[in-house]
Amino acid sequence: MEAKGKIQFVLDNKVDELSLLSAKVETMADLWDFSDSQTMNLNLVLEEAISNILFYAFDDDSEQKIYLILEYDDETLSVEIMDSGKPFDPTRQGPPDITLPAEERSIGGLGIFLINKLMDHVEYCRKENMNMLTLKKRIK
Amino acid sequence: MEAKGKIQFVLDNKVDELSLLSAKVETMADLWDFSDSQTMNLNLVLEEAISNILFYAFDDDSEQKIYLILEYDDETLSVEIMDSGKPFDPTRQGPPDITLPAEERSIGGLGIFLINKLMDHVEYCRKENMNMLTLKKRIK
Amino acid sequence: MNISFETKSNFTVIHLTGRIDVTNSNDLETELIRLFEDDRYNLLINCAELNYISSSGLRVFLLAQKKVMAAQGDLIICSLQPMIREIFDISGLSTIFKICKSEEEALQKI
Amino acid sequence: MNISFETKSNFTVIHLTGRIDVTNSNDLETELIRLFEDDRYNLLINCAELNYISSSGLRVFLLAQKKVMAAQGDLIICSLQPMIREIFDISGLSTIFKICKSEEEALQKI
Ligand SMILES: Nc1ncnc2c1ncn2[C@@H]1O[C@H](COP(=O)(O)OP(=O)(O)O)[C@@H](O)[C@H]1O
Ligand SMILES: Nc1ncnc2c1ncn2[C@@H]1O[C@H](COP(=O)(O)OP(=O)(O)O)[C@@H](O)[C@H]1O
Repeated sequence: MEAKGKIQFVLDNKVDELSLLSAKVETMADLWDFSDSQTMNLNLVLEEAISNILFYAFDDDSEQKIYLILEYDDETLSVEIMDSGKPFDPTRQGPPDITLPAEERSIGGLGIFLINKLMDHVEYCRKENMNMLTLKKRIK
Repeated sequence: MEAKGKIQFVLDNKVDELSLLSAKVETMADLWDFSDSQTMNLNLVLEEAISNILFYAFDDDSEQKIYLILEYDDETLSVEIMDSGKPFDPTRQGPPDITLPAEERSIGGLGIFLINKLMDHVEYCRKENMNMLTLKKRIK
Repeated sequence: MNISFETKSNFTVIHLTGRIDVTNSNDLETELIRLFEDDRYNLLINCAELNYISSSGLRVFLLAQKKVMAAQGDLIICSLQPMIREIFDISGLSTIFKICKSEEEALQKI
Repeated sequence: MNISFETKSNFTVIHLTGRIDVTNSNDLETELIRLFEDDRYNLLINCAELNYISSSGLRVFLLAQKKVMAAQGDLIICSLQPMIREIFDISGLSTIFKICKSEEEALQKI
């Protein structure tokens, strides 16, 4: 049996939503027969992208919605994340220097780097006052 | 968090596929926060409809594909089942007489009846040499 | 599905666990027919652990009821989960079978 | 995530179980800082049961490494699952940490 499809999530801008989401994503990954490693990487990428929105996109602590679409079709996983926070283009973020010795390495700044490394394709656009991040990965 | 979406399955015309499918359907129902009873009813309806295709739609034992789409959106569950078997319109099947005493009741013929009872809307059409059955149910 | 048997008074208590669907309803039918061949027509089917049934399972229950009635035995179904009970109700089977809330209630009625 | 401690030779062995993500990496940081306040700078982190880590977890590991180095202690990570090891590799952390295949191997090296 072969399964493909598309799921839309609407999340509140609260950190707790990430735990709920990771369980739902495992469910989807199971349906699509992803390996444990593929599932972890998907959850990791989603956590990095969405936690950045939670931490940096909004200046006040107003209630906001984050829109997420997961789609698996033709052996390609597509992720779309939309938020109405301040404009931010992660594809313009320079990579951290991961060759530095421990003493000199910054302890942050790995999130966007990992997204880029784990996905095949990362695209950003600003559309109707929304940040729209599209990620793609060939699976299998 | 709110989840909605659409999943397409392609099944072979083998009874074993029903066991695989029921696990995948439970996964989806979990994602959509269906109750145990809603989940069982969905699996029951799918089993009835698909086993009828397996048993009656094809005269030879050739390999065939059955297409299934599950969609949950706006509190409505939609199911679409397509097969290339002989034309058969289940909406024209009269209901069994469920008031008969045990001695006189036929032991079969409950499948289509249960589909009709458990879903809000059942529609059939024949399209491009395919049987297309559409089922809808308001959930929540 | 798992099927286990137990004898209480002159009844065979049958515990059904899991799912009865089109892939395994034949196994249940085979087990019941084995009981009938043994002349055991007093059956109490405990469904506390049964969490799925489709028309193929209902078909076997109905078949058993017919055989039991023909042999003047007794068939009682107990401990149906509400969602399974709903399927029995919809199918008009709740009036055909003797249905009890619990195994205790069923054993008292015998 | 579950964190448990054990003392072996002059090392504190830390067993991490489950997930380290942005919702709980602070808890791990708190526990490690507690060890440092106790002057325990020889740490062996056993990750056999760790099945998820994100950058927030890596951040805590890196912070621990810095503190351990400053205090001339020793930090060893062992038993990484392959998928977690991959994240360490990608992040350039495999060259920063002492990583051992198993707890036995790590304890021999001490
Ligand atoms: N949605 C966003 N809006 C504004 N700034 C952002 C956003 N996402 C990331 N940033 C900035 O990019 C930096 C790097 O992000 P990241 O690679 O995820 O690492 P970290 O979150 O650990 O700093 C952040 O520190 C933040 O300054
Ligand atoms: N896809 C199909 N093609 C042809 N005939 C069918 C199909 N589905 C059902 N039927 C006919 O309709 C009858 C009633 O089906 P159903 O209500 O599911 O009960 P049962 O399968 O127990 O007979 C079947 O016995 C069969 O003759």
